[in-house]
Amino acid sequence: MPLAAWVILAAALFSIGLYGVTSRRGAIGILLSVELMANAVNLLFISFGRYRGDHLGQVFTLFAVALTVAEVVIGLALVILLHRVRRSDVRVDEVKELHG
Amino acid sequence: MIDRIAFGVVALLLLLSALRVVTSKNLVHSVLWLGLTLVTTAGAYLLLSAPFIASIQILLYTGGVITLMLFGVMLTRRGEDIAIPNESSEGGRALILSLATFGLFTGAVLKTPLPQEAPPFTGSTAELGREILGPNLMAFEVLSVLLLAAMVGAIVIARRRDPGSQRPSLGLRIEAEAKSQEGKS
Amino acid sequence: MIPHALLILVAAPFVAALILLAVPQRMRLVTRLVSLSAALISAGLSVWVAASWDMARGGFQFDERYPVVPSLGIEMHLAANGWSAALLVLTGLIIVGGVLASWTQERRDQEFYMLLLVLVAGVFGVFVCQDLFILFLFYEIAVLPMYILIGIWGSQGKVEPRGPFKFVYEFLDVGGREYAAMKLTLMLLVGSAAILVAILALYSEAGGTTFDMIALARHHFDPATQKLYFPMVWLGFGALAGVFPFHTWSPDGHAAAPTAVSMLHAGVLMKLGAFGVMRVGMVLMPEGAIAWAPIVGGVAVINIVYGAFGAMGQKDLKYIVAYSSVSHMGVVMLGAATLTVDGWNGAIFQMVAHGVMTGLFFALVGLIYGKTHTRWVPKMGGFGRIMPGIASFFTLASLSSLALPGTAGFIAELLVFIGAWQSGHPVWAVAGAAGAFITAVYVLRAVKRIFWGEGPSEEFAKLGDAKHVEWGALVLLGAAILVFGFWPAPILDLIDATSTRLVQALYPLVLAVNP
Amino acid sequence: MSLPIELALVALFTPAAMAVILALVPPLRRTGRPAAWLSVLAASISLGASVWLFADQLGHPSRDLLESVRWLPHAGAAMANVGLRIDGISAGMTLVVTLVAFCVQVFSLDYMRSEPAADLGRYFTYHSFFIFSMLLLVLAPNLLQLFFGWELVGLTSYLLIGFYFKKPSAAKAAVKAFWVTKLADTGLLLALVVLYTHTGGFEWTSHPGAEVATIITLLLFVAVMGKSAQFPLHVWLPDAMEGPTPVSALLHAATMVAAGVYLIVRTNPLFAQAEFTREVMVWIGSFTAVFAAVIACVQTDIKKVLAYSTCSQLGYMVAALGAGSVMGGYFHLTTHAFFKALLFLAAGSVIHAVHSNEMSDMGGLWKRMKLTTIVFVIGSVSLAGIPGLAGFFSKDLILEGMLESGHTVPWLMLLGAAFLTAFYMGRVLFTAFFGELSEKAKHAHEGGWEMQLPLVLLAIPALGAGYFASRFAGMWHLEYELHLNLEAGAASGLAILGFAVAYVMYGRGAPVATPAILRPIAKLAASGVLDRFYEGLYRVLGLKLAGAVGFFDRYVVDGLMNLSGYLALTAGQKLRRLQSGNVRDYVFVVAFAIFALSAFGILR
Repeated sequence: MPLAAWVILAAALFSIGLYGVTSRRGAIGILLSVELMANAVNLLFISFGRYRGDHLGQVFTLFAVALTVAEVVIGLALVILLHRVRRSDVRVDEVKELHG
Repeated sequence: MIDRIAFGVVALLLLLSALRVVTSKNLVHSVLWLGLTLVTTAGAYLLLSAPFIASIQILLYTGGVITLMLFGVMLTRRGEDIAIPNESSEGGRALILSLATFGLFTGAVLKTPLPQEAPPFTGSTAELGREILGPNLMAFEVLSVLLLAAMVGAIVIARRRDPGSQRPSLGLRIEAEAKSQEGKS
Repeated sequence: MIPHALLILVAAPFVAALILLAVPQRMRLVTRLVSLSAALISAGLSVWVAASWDMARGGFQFDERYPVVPSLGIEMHLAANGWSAALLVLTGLIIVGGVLASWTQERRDQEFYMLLLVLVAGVFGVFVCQDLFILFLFYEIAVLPMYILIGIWGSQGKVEPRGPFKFVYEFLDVGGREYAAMKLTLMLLVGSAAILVAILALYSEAGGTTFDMIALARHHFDPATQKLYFPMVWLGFGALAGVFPFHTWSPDGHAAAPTAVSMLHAGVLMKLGAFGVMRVGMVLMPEGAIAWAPIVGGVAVINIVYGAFGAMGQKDLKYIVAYSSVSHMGVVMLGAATLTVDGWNGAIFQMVAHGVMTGLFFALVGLIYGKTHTRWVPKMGGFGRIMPGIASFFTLASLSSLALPGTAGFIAELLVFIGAWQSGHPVWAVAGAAGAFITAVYVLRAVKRIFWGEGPSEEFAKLGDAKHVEWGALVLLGAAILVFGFWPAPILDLIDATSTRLVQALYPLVLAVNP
Repeated sequence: MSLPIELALVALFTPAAMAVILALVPPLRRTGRPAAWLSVLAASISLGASVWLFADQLGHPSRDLLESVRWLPHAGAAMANVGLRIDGISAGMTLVVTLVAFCVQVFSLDYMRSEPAADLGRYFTYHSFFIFSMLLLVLAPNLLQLFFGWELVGLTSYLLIGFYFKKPSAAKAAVKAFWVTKLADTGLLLALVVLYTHTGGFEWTSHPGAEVATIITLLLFVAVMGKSAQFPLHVWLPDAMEGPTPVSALLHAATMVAAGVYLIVRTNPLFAQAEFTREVMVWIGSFTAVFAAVIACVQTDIKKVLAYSTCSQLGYMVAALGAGSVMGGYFHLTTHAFFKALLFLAAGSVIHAVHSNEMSDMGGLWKRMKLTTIVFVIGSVSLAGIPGLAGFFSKDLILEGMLESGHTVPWLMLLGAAFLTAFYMGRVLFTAFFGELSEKAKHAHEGGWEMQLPLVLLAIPALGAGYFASRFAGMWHLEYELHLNLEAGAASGLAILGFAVAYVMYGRGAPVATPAILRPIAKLAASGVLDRFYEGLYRVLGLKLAGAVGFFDRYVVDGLMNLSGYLALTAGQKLRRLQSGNVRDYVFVVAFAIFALSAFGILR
């Protein structure tokens, strides 16, 4: 089983996530896509770690997973807050307070 | 041979579910498809001889994150309807960008000499545990602080009132501010 | 021997500014007395430094060193050469005059005095600091308070949109005090950026161990490097000296600024620029200076003649004086560009002479404006009748401006023109002399319009002459013009001792380039 | 310090001290007459010292004293000194200056009586300062100090012409005088620069080489043309008559305008090296002498006549110096100082009596003002060069010098001027002092003793100074001999002829009409071609150009500066659109940046 296969799979997953991030309008949709991308990276860590033959990749992945969870928590909190402010679907292209 | 078939199945499932995550019209569906993606990834971890991470993946992600997401989705909707729109737009530029990225990465991978076969794996979960709490203890502890901070932050942002005071919470104050801005404009 | 004389000299205005923080706002007299005593301490020490500077020993005296960042070779190295001593005296005179001239400043007077003192501390610092890095720091301390001083206490003007860039004038609020303050600050800061680059380049070229100018002067920089960085220093500092075409901040700035600020700015701050060009540019990069001297001198001549014509074309009294400053700073730069002893003596002496003269001018303009609430010359006339004292001092300043013997301006211009002829550029001398004549035309015209002839018109008929404290600044500066004009030796000897030494170091190089 | 130096210091600094005291103590100055008397006191002390100095010098004719201190440093040594130089030339001039100044101050005591006290104090302050400045010039040991005094007398001239500063015409005249002389003084300034550059000093005894000497002397001569009112820079002098008449007598007839001639006398060692410059001087001097004399013939204002006459006589002196007759030039300077001051003061006395400058308002004054008429006649006759009086000796010396140096045409021109001089003086005499008593002159009477004393004092040298010519000459190592030959006779004859013509035309109480042949000139003079030329120059080259520069600076140079600001601001306006606030745009940019950076990293 060549390593390249795993890496390409991860790249595909990452690209799909990228597509989602750039095309979704809803905040939660973007959050989901970000999860996909993070997942792709985790997959890469594990793959490389496996082909290195040690635990390092897994250790990293563990930390990364924990971080992702934190990120999701904050992200969702923000979404809920925005929802309260706007009382509607949280569409990120309507949030423009920071425009120049 | 058997691992190649397993890889094929996992890859196929993974891509399919991921595509559905970003294309599904219904947000709830998207979340559920993401759940499938995450589970499939756990399968991939198993194939890569990382059972512990695979179990973490299922426990944390599939159990925690997906649940959270569903809560989030539900909390931000009033409607009785389970069909929550998850719109996309400007798909064109997104598609081009992601395809270009994919092409770039693939090209890079193919150009790089990577090992054809995995070396025999000798590790165990016990060793992983020692690794985490041994050389990487510092990072582990920092991470725990981070998680604590995230938890506190989430509560501060989302709750309604500071305990023991009549002052509205930060989130509510932002909300009020935004409303007054709207009133002005 | 007064210990730490230079440090006290520089720090006194600064400390006074801090003390003012603690003085209650309503105690106006205390505010003024604190400011005045700081000014007097500094001025007194300046005179002491100039008087006890050892002519026979020459070089740098009153050496004081306070390490700041030893690892980078930055230390606060204070020392005075003859130039510094002369310019310290000038600064002392102007700040005392400036404090007296703003005695009647009512609005937010405490902040005003604080900024004025901070500014003057920076000026003193530049003149005595021998460390490039700290010098730059002082330079900025001197320049930046101007922004606030003009922005808050300045006066408004309006410029009618015309000319090829009319749309620009319609877009910008040209002539307002914010505009003037902004323009001044931006132009000077662009200059500072160039200076900083050059300073850092010199620092690293010399091995990156010291910013000390005395040490750097011993290092021989590569001629190509000098030619590259000299124009940066020239234009960088030159922007403050009003070098054409970077002089346009000066008329607007001076016109918008309140009296004391104009006095300090035209009287002392513009000298910082010329002093910087000579002290940092020409002394540290002699070969660069030699290569660029024809251009520096040519631009200076443009300054002289162009500034004089510019002044002639103005009707606003402050603009007339401001353009005359541009013209006179041209004389300073011309003297510097001659790279001769007499030219340099003249340049530094012109700094002193012009400083005192223009300080007096702005004090008078402030007085006239304070009484008439107009600076529009065609509206005036016959003021000699109602304010004979002001008329006399104005005439005195005018005479110094047109370089009449007996005033400080004459000696400076004579020396500069001699230097110009010696350096092999007779055209410079002729153009400079022509500039002096044009100056005679416009200042006497102004005197005639303001003080002579029929009038004053009814609205001004009841105005009076200057009163009590107001005389202080006038008498001080007027006396200085005459004393320096009739007996320049005390100041000129100081200047000469330093110029001679520096030009001697320069002379072999000049010969090598231009035998 | 020797006695002459001390005397010179007293002569120099007594008026200076008085000027400083009067300037610095306004209450004293504003008392008026006390201040005036103090000033006269200072002037008399100065005069006494000068007389003593001169007498002392007569005892040691060839003495040349120099005392100086360092003034400007150069490379640790002296660049220029200030001090006193006492020899025959400066001692004589000192006496002339202090004597005339003293007379004029005394005269002013009465003449200016009706001025307000404060203005009177100011007037005498200027006068005291003038004596100091003029002596600074006269006693100068080098060209730099001479320039110093030169400019200071120019300043006092400006202040005194503008004494009635409330009068627009006076203000204008003062400023004009200053501008014209200052323009000319630029030449002197540059001469100083050249002299120093080539000789390392400001000494007029140096030998910089013929070429440089020519440049220096030409530059000096430009200054002389300004100060001594030579064509075409004479335009300020007639206007300068706006000042009080005693001022005209002192500054614009006797002493200050003669400073230019004095300068040439002093710097003669330099001029001796410059053939070309002297040639220029001869021609300009002669031309001015004739030109101004012609204009003097058509003036109706008595002061204007005298002013143009001064111009004309200065032309004599300049021409003489150009022809190498230093003695002639200098001697004429001295005698002219006496009789022209006398004439002006007498004219002042008349003006004081009839309250008008116009000759048509005078007439028959002989019947009311005997003394004034007598001294005016003495002055006129002396000026015209009638044998026996001071003017004859000096003028004769000049004409002789012209012939000796072979300048025949200029000699003829000067002869013509001599005729004209006698004619216009005769014209003044016959119309103003003889004939019918005019309306305004009916109540005329002599002034007080303050006015009469100076007239008498000045009449004496105007009569007899010529007999001291040989003593004068001896003091500065020159020979003087009176040659009574045909050429001298020609000049005297022409002068007598001039008076005769004037008598024929005006002697019988005819009005001050202009002679028919001079009408076109009168017209030309009235239209002021030269004045208009200068004014046009000033308006076009000065004001228009200044306006253009002002516009250029405000809207083009500054316009470019503002344009840069404008571009920065508008660029900011454009660029801020990029910060759209749309999160998805940001996301896209971030994603694209990731892609671009990866591409850069991978494909590099």
